[in-house]
Amino acid sequence: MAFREIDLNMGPQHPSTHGVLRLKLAVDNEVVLRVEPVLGYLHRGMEKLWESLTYTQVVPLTDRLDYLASLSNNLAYCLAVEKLAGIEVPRRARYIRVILAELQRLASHLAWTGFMANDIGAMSVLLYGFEAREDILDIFEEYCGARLTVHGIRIGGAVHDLDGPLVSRIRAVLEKIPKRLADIRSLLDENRIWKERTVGIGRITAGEAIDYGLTGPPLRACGVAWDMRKEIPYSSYDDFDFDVPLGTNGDVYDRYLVRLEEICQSIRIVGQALDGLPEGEYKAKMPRVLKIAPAEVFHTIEAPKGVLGFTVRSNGTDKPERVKMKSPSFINLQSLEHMCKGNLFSDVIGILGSLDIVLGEIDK
Amino acid sequence: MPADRADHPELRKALDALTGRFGNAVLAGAADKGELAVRLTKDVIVPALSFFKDELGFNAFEDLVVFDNLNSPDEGGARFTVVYRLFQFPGAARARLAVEVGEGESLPSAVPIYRAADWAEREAFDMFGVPFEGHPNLRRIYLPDDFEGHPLRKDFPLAGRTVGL
Amino acid sequence: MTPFVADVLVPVAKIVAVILYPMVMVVVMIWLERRVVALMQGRLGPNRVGFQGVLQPVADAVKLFFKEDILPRQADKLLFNISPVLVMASSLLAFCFVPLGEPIRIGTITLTLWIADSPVGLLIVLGLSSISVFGVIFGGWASNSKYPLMGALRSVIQVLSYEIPTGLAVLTVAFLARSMDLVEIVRRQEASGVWYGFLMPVSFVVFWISAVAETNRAPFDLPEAESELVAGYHTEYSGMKFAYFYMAEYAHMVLVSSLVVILFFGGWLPPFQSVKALVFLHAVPGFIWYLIKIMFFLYLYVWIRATFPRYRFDSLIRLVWKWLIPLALANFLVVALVRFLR
Amino acid sequence: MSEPLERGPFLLARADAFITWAQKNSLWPFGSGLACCAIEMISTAAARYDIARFGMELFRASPRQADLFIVAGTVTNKMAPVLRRLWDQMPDPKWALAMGNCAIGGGPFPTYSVLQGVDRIIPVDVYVAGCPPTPQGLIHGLMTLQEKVGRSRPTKEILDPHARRQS
Repeated sequence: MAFREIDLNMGPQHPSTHGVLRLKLAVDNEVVLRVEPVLGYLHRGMEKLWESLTYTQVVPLTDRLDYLASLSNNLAYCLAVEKLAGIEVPRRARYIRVILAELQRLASHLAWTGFMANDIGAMSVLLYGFEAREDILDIFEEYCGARLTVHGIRIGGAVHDLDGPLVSRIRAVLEKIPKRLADIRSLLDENRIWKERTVGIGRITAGEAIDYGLTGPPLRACGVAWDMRKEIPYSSYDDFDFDVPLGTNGDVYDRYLVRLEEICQSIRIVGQALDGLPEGEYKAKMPRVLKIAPAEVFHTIEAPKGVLGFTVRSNGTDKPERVKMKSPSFINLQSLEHMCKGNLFSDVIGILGSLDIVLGEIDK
Repeated sequence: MPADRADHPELRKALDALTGRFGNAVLAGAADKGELAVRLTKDVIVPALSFFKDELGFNAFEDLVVFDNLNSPDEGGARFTVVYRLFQFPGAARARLAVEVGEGESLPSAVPIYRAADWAEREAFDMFGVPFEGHPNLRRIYLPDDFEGHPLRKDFPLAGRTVGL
Repeated sequence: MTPFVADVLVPVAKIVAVILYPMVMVVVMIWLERRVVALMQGRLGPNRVGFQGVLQPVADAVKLFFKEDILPRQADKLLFNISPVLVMASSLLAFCFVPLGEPIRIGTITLTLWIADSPVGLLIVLGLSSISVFGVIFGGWASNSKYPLMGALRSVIQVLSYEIPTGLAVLTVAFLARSMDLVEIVRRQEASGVWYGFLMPVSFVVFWISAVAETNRAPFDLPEAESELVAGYHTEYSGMKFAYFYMAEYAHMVLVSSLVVILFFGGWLPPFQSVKALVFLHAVPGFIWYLIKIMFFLYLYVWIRATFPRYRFDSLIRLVWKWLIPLALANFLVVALVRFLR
Repeated sequence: MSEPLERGPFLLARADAFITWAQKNSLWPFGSGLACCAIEMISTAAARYDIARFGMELFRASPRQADLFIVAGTVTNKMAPVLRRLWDQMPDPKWALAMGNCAIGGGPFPTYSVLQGVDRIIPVDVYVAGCPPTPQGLIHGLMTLQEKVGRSRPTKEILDPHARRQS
C-alpha cells in the first residue's frame, strides 16, 4: 500500500539537528525521499566582521566558529597569518600548540560520542562523554581561564607557558581517559541495537566521498588515509609518531570507531609532546601592531571535524582585506542527502550525528 | 607562460601541460611550495577544471573564494576575483585557479565537474552576487530570500542597510 | 458486619484505594526513575524538594495543574480532549482487577484486596491495557500535526505486533493454571510450589520484552522518541493533559510489573516457600513481598532505559515477527505437549 | 488598589506560596540551543553541574510542555521569527532567560544579520552575562529566576487573566 508523500520540516528547532539547522525532508511514511538542508539560522556575518578588525582581534572570534573545538580554529587562523607575515614560531610554542590542539580534539570527539549516542537513544553515554570532557576543560580553565571559547593560541605562539603543575595535571587526565573510554565502548561497541542502528547506515564509497569534498573522520571511515597532519605537516606534527585510524565500510559505525581510535592516537601525541617539550620561548617576538604587505595565503589543518582552512589576504594595513574560512562541517554536510536517500527517518538523525557538524562553522 | 620558480617537478610539468592545452587563456602561472597557481580567462574555467580533475589528478575541490577588488584593484582590474582551490590526494599538491569577473557578469558553474562546489557557489552568490550559470539550485544559502544586497561586498555596511527588528 | 459498612463504606474505601495506590506508586516511580537514572549516569538527580527530592513529582504535578491548557486551533477538539482521559482511565480501571493479596480476615469480616474478581480477570486486564493505546493513537491523530501523527502511526504498528507474543505468553500461564482468574493463578503457583517464571522462563522473557514494548519504554520508546519525533504523540499537549499522558505511562508500567509478578513470580507469595529453613520469610506480610517484587521490575525498567540505545522502527518489527512470535509459538507448543503428556 | 489589598487575603497568599513552590522547583527548560552557549547549557545538565538537583533536567523538546526558555546563543534575524513563534507556543506561566552576551545584546557581532538582543522579541526575566557563561553562572541565573518565581502572584493571574500580560 502506497502512502502519500509528506513534507516534514526538521528544525530549525529540533532536538537532534545539533543547533539551528533546518532539514526539509520529503518522506513516504518513514522512508526518506529527499533531504534539503536549509542553512543560515546562525549566520552571524563573521567574515564581514573580520574585515573591520585587526589581525589579533580576529582570533577570539574564531573561537566561536566551531565552538566544540575552539583551539583548532585559533591554530588554523594563526598559522595562516604567521605564514602571511613570515613569523617564525619557536619550537616550544609549536609543541604547546600541538598539546592544546590534540586535547581539543579529545574534547571534541568525546562530546561527539555523547551527542551521537544520545541521538540514537543511549542517553547515559552523553553523560559519560561529557564527564570525560569536563576533565579536559579543567585543563583549559587552568591554562587560561576559559572553558569553551578558550582563545589559547595567539598569533606568534600561545598565551601562556606550560608550567610543571599543569603538565602533571595533563598527564593525570590522560591516564583517566582510556578507562572512561572503555566504559563507553563496553556499552556500545558490541551492543546489538547500536550495531543495527549504525552498521551499513549512511554508506559512502571512497570515490564519492572525495567527490563530495568529505574530509576528516567520515572520509577516513571510507579507508582514505587523508590526514593533513601527515599530508602537509604543520606545527611540528612531523616530530610525532602516530597512526591515522582508518575504517573500511564508510558507514556510521566506522566513523564511530575511527573517532574513538583517534582519541587514543591523540593521547599518544600529547604524551610524546609532553615528554619532548623543548626549552625556549612560548611565543615569538611580535611587533606591537601587525601590518602585513599585500599578499594572500591559504593554510589548512586537520581539525577534529575535518580539514579546516583559512584564506587570508592582506592589504598593507593592520586589518585583513579578506579572511575566508573553509569549514569542514559546511562541506561535509553537503553529502547528507546522498547518504540519507532511501533510508528511514530515524537514520537521518544517526547519519547527521555521525557527520559531527557544528552550526557555528557552517553558518559562520 | 613561464613560471618563476619550481620546486615540484610534477607541478612544473602540469603547468606546462596546462599552458600547452589552453595557450593564451593562461594569463599567469607559477608552481611554488607544492602549490600550482594559475590565472585564467573566465571562458576556459570549466574545461580547465575538468583538465585538472581528469588529467592532472586534482580530485578534491577544497574551496571557492571570492575577493572584492573595490578598494585594492587587482591586476585585471575587474570587480571580483574568484579563486578555486583544488587538492590532489594522494600527492598533497594544491592548485589555485583564479579568474576575474566584472560586476553583473556570470561564471559557468563547476558543479558538473566537482559536486563539492555546489554550496560553495551558492555561498559566493549569496555573499557577493556572483551568479553561476548552470548551477542546479542557485539560491541564497545563508540569508533570507528577501534580503537586499550582498553583504561581503566592500560597499555593504557592516551593520546592514536596513535596521533589523 | 452492618449492611452499611459492607455495602457502602468498604466499596467506597476500595474505590479510593484503587485510585490512590497507583497514584502513589506513580509518584514513587517517577522519583525513583529520575534518581536512579541520575545515579547510573554519575549525577545526583532531584534532591531539593522534600527529603532527597521525594516531593519532586508532586511539585511537577502541581505546576502542570496550573499551566495554561492549549488547544491547538487545527486539532480535533473532541478526540484531543478525551484521549488523555482514555489513557489514564484505562490504566486505572485495570487496577480494579489486579489483586493485592489474599483476602484478610478481621474478626468476622472478610476483606478482599481487589475490587472485582472476575474468572477472566487476565483477559480484562490485557484488554484494558490495550485500550490505552487508542488514547495514544487518537491523541496523535487529533493533534493534526506531523510529528504526533508519525508517533501515533508507530504506536499502532508497535502495539499490533506486540499484542501477539503477549497473548501467546499469557496463554501458557492460563494453560498451566487452568484459570484466567488472577487470584487463582497465584494460588496455583502456591500449590505447585514453583513459580511459573522458573517453570517457563521463555514465556516470562517473551512477556517481559513485549510488556516493555507495549508501555512505550526504552529501548522501544519509538512513538515518543525525543531525538526523532520531538515529543512524539504528545508533542502538542500541554499542562494537565500532558500530565495525564506522563502519569499514565508510569501507571501502565506499574500495572505491567504487577502482572509479571502475578503471572510469573507468585504474586504476594514469599520466596523459597518449600525450604523449611526459610519459613520465617512467611512472617513478612504478603503485600510487602508483592511490593518488593513489583519494585524490582520497575527498577529493571529504569535500568534498561539507562543502558540501551533505541531500536529503529524496522528492526523493532523484525524482532517481534522473526524472533518473538516464533519463539512464543514454539514455547506454547512445548508447554501444551508437556501438559498433554502429564 | 491600596497597599494592604494588593498583598491579598491570607488564603490566597498561602495558595500563592504553594503554587510558586511547585513552579520554581519544577522549571522544565525548553531544549533550545542556538550557538556556543548551548554547549555550556548541556554541560550544566551533565554530570558535573547537574541541574537535575533543582528538578530542571527534563529538557522538553516540545515548547508546549516547557516553562523556561533559555535563549542560549546568538539570535540571528533569520532565526528571530522562529524563536518568537516557539515562545508563543509555550503555555503560561512561562519565563525566559537570556544566556550569554549574544542573547543579551548581540555580543561581539554588531553585524547585518544578528539580532541585537533577544529582549527585542520576547520578554526576558533573567540575563546571564558571559561569552559563554560558565555553568556556575547559569546555575546562579536559574536560582535568581527561582527567587523571582517565588515572588510572583499566580492566584492574581488566575483571577485576572490579563494581569500577567499587563505587568
